[in-house]
Amino acid sequence: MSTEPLIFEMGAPGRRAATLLEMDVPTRPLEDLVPAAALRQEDAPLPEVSEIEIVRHFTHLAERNFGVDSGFYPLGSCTMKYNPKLNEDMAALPGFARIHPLQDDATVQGAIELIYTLEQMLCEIAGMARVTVQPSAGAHGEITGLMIIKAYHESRGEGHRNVVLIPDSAHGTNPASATLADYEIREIRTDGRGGVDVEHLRELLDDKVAALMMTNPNTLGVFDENIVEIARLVHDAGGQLYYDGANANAILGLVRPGDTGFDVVHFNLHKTCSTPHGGGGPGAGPIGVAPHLVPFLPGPLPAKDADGTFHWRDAGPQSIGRVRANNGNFLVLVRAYTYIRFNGPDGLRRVSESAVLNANYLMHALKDLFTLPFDRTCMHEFVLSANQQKARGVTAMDIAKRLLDFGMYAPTVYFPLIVPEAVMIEPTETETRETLDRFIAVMRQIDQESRENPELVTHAPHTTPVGRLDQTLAARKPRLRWSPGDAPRTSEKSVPVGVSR
Amino acid sequence: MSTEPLIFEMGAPGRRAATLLEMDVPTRPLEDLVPAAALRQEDAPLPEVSEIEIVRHFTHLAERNFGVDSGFYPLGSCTMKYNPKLNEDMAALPGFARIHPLQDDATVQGAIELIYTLEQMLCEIAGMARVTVQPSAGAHGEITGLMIIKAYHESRGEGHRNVVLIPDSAHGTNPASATLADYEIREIRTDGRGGVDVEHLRELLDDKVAALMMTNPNTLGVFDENIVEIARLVHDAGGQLYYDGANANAILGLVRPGDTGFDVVHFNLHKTCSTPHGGGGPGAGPIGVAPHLVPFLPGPLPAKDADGTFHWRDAGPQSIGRVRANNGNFLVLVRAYTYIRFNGPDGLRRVSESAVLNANYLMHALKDLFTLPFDRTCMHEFVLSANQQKARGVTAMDIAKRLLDFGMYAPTVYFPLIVPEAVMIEPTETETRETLDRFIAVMRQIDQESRENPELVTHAPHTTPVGRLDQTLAARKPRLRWSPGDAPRTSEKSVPVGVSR
Amino acid sequence: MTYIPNTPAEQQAMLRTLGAETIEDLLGAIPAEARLPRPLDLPPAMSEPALRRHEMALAGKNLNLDEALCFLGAGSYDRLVPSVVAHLAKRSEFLTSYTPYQPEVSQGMLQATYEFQTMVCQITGMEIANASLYDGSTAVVEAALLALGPGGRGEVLVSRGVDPQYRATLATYAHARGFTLREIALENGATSTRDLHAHLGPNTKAVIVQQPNFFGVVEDMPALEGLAHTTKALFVAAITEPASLGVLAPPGAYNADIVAAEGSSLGNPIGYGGPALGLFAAKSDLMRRMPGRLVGETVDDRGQRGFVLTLQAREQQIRREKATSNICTNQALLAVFATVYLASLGKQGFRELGVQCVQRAHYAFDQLTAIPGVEPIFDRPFFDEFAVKLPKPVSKVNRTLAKHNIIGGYDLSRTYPELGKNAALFCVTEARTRDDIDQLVSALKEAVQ
Amino acid sequence: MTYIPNTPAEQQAMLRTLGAETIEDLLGAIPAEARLPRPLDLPPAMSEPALRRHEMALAGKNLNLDEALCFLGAGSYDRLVPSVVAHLAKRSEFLTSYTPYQPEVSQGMLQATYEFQTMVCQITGMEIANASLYDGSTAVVEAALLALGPGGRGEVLVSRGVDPQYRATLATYAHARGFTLREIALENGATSTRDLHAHLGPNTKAVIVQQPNFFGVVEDMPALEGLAHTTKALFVAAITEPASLGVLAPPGAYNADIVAAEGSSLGNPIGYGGPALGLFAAKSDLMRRMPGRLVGETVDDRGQRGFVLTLQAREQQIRREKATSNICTNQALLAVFATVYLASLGKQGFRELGVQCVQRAHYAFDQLTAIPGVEPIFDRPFFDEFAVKLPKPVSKVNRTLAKHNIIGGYDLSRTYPELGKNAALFCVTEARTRDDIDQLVSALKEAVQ
Ligand SMILES: Cc1ncc(COP(=O)(O)O)c(C=O)c1O
Ligand SMILES: Cc1ncc(COP(=O)(O)O)c(C=O)c1O
Repeated sequence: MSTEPLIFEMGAPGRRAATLLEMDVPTRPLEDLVPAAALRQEDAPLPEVSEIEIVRHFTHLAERNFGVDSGFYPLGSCTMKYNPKLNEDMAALPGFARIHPLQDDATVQGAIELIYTLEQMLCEIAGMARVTVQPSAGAHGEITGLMIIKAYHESRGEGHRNVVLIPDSAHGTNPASATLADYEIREIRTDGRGGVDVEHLRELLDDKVAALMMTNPNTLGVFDENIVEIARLVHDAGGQLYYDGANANAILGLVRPGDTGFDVVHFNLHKTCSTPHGGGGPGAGPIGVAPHLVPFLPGPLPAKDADGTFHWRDAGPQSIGRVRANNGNFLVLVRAYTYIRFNGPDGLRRVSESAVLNANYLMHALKDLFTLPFDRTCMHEFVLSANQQKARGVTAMDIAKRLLDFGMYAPTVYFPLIVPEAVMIEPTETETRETLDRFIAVMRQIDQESRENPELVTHAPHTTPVGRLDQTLAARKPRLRWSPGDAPRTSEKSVPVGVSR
Repeated sequence: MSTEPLIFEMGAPGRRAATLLEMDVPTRPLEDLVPAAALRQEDAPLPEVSEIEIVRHFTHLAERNFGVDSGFYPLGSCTMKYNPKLNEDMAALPGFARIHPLQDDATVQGAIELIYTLEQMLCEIAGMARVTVQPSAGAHGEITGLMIIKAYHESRGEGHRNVVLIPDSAHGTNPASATLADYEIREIRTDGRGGVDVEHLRELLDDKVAALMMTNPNTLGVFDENIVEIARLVHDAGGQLYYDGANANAILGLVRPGDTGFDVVHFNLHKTCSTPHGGGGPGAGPIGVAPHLVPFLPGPLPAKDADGTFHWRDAGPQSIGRVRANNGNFLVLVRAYTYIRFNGPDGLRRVSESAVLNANYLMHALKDLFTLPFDRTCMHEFVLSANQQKARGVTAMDIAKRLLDFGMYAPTVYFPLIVPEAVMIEPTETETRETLDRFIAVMRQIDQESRENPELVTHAPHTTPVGRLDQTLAARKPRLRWSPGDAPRTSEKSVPVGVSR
Repeated sequence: MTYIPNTPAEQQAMLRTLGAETIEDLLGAIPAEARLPRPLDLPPAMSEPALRRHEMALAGKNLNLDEALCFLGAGSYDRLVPSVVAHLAKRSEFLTSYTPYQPEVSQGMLQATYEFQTMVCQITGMEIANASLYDGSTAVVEAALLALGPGGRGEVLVSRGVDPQYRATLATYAHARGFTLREIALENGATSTRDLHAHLGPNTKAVIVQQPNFFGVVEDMPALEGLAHTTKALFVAAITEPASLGVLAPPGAYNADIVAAEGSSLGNPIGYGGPALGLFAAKSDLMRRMPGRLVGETVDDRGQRGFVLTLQAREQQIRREKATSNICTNQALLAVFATVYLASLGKQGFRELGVQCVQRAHYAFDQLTAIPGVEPIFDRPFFDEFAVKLPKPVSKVNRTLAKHNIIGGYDLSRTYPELGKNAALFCVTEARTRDDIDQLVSALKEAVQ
Repeated sequence: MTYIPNTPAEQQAMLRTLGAETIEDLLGAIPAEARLPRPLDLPPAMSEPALRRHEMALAGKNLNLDEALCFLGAGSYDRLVPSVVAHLAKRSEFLTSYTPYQPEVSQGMLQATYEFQTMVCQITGMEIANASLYDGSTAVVEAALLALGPGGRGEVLVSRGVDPQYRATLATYAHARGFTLREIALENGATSTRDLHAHLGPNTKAVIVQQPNFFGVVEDMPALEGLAHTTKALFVAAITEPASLGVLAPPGAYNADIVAAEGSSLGNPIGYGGPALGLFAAKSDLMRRMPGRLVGETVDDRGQRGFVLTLQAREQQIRREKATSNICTNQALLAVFATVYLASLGKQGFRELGVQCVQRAHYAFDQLTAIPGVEPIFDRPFFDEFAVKLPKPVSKVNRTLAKHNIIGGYDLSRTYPELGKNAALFCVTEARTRDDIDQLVSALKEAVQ
């Protein structure tokens, strides 16, 4: 496939696509309405292209992109499960997609009801007292939760608590969010079974500790057996327990974070509740809190009146305040609502059970050839180390690239940081056994190649529209936008591959 | 790209996707409701597949298909212009897509109004007295028109007229339709300028002749200069003149078939009015007739009452009767209506003018290397002969296949039948100059290849998901459906190409 | 207001390369007297947003099936369609492609069509099926034409239980093509074997019976088939409600020669009746006489499986006046919709579809006929439609129902005047819940008071 | 009711290969006391069609902008979106992909994002832009944080003309992060240069002004910028109505350091305010301190141009607690919508968009203020929103308008109590025709009687 030009390299002066309404009001010279100094001097140099050019361009771009609908997407930590088409149709209903966030409550009863019900359902799933759907994604939920924890401590005169404990296996957003909430971070070691090192935790706990942030199962796919004790320890030290819900796909209907002692939980609806990830977003990161933290939630919150009507109610005086404009990523919430109502309680439980089964099935079939740092059953995902392959000159990254040649996306690599040459695999419950078997076969073949023909792997991918990209050049001499006169970056190596196109 | 399995080769017993409503009415054993003998003994052996398998399968199939949105589609006679997305959105409105054809007129006023207005607009475009939108496609329009002509002759006691004249350049549906209407066919030769040989026409005209069917511009892309005389001759002989509107994209706002003497006109809305062709259909083939033929139109026809309401009115006693159930391909009509209203009178004229310009632009740039059987300006399309290339061992078909390697669809080849090694090119008005220039460059390159490296062309395509297909095997040992136990047809040559996938 | 990308300035430059000054210079072949000397008298161009508003207003004048409860069938069915269907079938690679004349870049459509042909065989129990025809009515016409053979003379018998619109269409073609069409009478709502027997003769080329018939009645197809096949006639099963095949014996099981059906309710929008989807399946010995396109499996020059349009020698583009049919553009995209839909239901779901229709319709039948003055007209087994006599003219009753946002039954008085003014045909598909039906019952009670 | 393909029987077989009998055997790591001993107390599963009906009913309870004439803006805009936008942006290859961590199979998203970054620069006149942030309000927060630098101490000045929701969000973060937030007063509806001057100091890290401001008023940005840059503070332009950039001077032209904007009205559904699209553009010297993802151009090992996520060392996945922001999931798909939308308008259309908004809003302003008792509040140039004083409380007036299916102006009384109970902010975008406006005028006349 040839490369696709930038849209700025297409078109011609005077071309255009969209038409606006015919001008039907009397007009006056712009300068009579707005001071000339405030007016734009030159039109924004947007492309001048026709509709057919736009359609073909973005169709070509789409063809150069791989989604869950294109094939297996075992990207650990990301829960790339099948995104139901029903969810899309519901989110596109004009009654949801075409309402203004500031309309009178009386004219958006259906929207508030949906949010209200979703909150209730999320409370039940997480075992929490109250949920807010305001946060836009997981990381936004994290900072919101930490701000709530901070407000809580302050309300108790413990504003001095300025430390957040984070396991070394944690996702990068956890420490980044803690910094953003003006906390210092103390990192906890992972123990020999892949869980929090309880001894180390004990050492780190003191009266500066505001909270411990953790996922469970954690990023190794391991359920922390000591969770109840950990919770006790943190609470005894006056800290709060924050649950990073990115891995909640493993626990639906099996474990409720609230029941195991967590005080704040965030959801990644775009992972657990199968709203599509859109090439990076949007998501939605509602958080649930235990009863003692409810007063600190951002507002407004939806309420149901005795007469069955719904309205937004302002948050109380202890609220941290809003964390964004309007009421959350509503159209993502619609998808999540649809997903939960479709599955029901038994369905959700089967989701997690099946996710666990699929992960163990893969892990079992691969652990003879790849190193398994913690040899125990996993939850919905697991981490392998490619250190044996590395010894043969084939890295985790090489394996990832080679997988692309087989029409699959790659697992997450080099994360979590504590596993060398980490290959983090999350098959999700929506994959067929045949797909898992094919993945196993391909992984075994790549291992074989790493012995017999390592170059095949280290030079992969071979069948993708572009080959490996020069990350160093991109970062050293950043080119972050097109400018007039820019010639495409190409290298001397540039020769047509195979038959011209 | 590997081949995609058949859906029957996927799945597993017990898998399924769609869910129906929960059963909420009391049920009785089926045998109590329907005699056992009338019941199905074994379930239809449809696939058992999950939703994700379906989604990926049809996504993969779509990736293996080329449409106008994928690139240039210069398929002569087919008018593969850009299909506006607005049309799709309008056709999907629940008020159009979700109405039942037998609803009371009072509850479908908008639908009848749309059809009524569309008929009026088509009358004006074609210069005819009345239109019916019942026919489902061009060929359906043809048979409908011929049945009307037959009824007309019969009404005048001229039922003996059993001959239809058809130029040798005509599309295959013309003679096929004439046979279907129980006519004999007499073929008229093409003259040295690509038009109807008027002398031959004179010879063939007699009192057996019911009609002359022709396109204008014809399939050579040539406007018949003698059209007025031809019309006079046919009418003088008591015949009727039928206009095959497949090429109407050349004449909008420039020429009206009715004004040049045609008695019946069909439209291919899926060509001229840019409704997408859907991989072969659906289309819509409304026909317009001159005043004397109105009584013979199929019914019902839409009418507007004095009070502004719309309703369906039965056809009169002379009507040929209906030619299909319900009222035509309504959702295609919605798209055509949208297209005409968007363009307006000036826009439509510009459509045809631009189609003519684009065609002449291409023809001009290619006629030095490819033989132009009739060297005169063309209308919206033109026909080249690849006889020079053929002499070098490269056929029209080879050229067509080679074009596919450049990310373009191929022109129509071997049609019209009267041009040896015909290559029939219709760029349409919606292509950019850049695209036309690229097509020219590629065609010139292929000519070059036919001199320097003919094998490259005769073995093309090289970059498509499959190579040239064995048509003989398909027809000799037809396999028209999958059956349990069928192994895919593959040949010994079958070896993975390049890197495995 | 244009989809023409090239600007006037670019067009001017293009003209110059042709040695022309204006586009008029290219139009010299058109005699002046043929030219339209004025602009077309059409409404002026509209911008996209203005047009969208205009059409939303037009569409808003129609009572749609998302707003109203539909109990109208009679050949078109309010069917539940899973969301996946349109998402996949409307992909632009399918939507904007032409007939797959270049198979190397059209494997998607070709394979989908091959799967469609297979599924049509699977649900009908027939050996082969084509890639689609315009609609059910013209599929029945094509069945008659195939049975009549080249020349097209002979007699076709059609049951009065066949959809009146289909019979009307047949009659139109019969007149033009010159074959004889005779109607077989009904007895108690089903095709009369006696009358069929009386009409059968050496000249009979086809016997066409609809299953379930227009009244929803389940015909005794084996008996009718047996009778028909006492002659050389082909036995044609017409089907307007393909959901019935989930539970009723498939035509293959009762030895039908041809199945001609309306398939649009398999996953396509009801769309005011069009575009529709003609299904055509047959015994394999009719293969080389089939109308319409056929996709077949083959191999490519690399040894891979692939699909092509095949047996084109039957078709107009090759055989011209000797073609088995004049069809060219067919209903390909609707076939893709149907394929995704049927895959989505699958083996279990397709059966369940049939079961739900039967059960819901019978519940409705029981509830409606329990209303005083509402009487069943026929005493026959039925699928998801049934005829009842109301105490008032159907048109009046329907007007009352409409006030409750209910689309009432089909008024049989125009097409079956022998049943009087008060005969209605109700349809209850899998889309109607118990609550929907109960709403109909109570509204009807009010309407007949 | 499941999206799990494997049947229980298959799962059983899979368990066997693991040497397990039930899935419970795999869950041994979970301590019994942590297990939920009962089923979740959630509504039972619903079939797809039942759920569709349920949600259509819910959606039907909302008055949507296809049914009503909207004169409400205040940060969210009823914008005309061409049909192409959703058709392309919703393609499943975009929709169902993750953050493009494997660029070789993600060139589509990466290139589209690169084009997005470029277009954001083109409309804002800035040098660089990122791949998106959550929304306009959090983009403003990120701008403040960038200006504050690591450690995050210092003072941020924000004009009272900035969207009240944005200011509230800023206040939340200011408290947690520990920086000082001060509000600059307004004079006659525009940011007071006097008050700004009074607040500026050595500790001022950022000055945030919205253009046009919350009242639609066109601020004198060069003057404010000049003042701000007398200190070391960064000058941040907040934008909630990006259509204004079609006619108003871009922030690059008045030397803004950072632009933080709400971009969802560029082609995305208004969707009750979410998902939204935070735009973030800056001067290039801020490149390595930018929050959010950045796509850059590079070459592949075959010498072809390609695109990658770059400068990731700023981000949480690499830098963890030292990252410039905690953002991970962003609003990528909305950026694709915006890119297609802006391409579709193009150079001419984008200007025309701005022109139409200005002209329509001024027509409405003239008509409304001609109604006795309806008075302009400020005497300032405005873009497509303007504040007027009504003779009655806004909430009352809006209730009357609602009866005419008109969504009235924003009630300023809660967020700007200093304006009294009768102050309304009307918005008139390019989507409102003269007839729409005339309808508002006549309904308003009735309402204020
Ligand atoms: C374990 C973990 N925590 C937190 C996050 C952050 O969530 P989001 O991307 O929604 O901000 C992620 C996302 O990748 C994650 O995997
Ligand atoms: C010249 C001509 N006439 C008639 C037809 C038949 O039209 P349709 O395919 O709509 O039946 C075509 C279609 O290809 C055509 O090109």
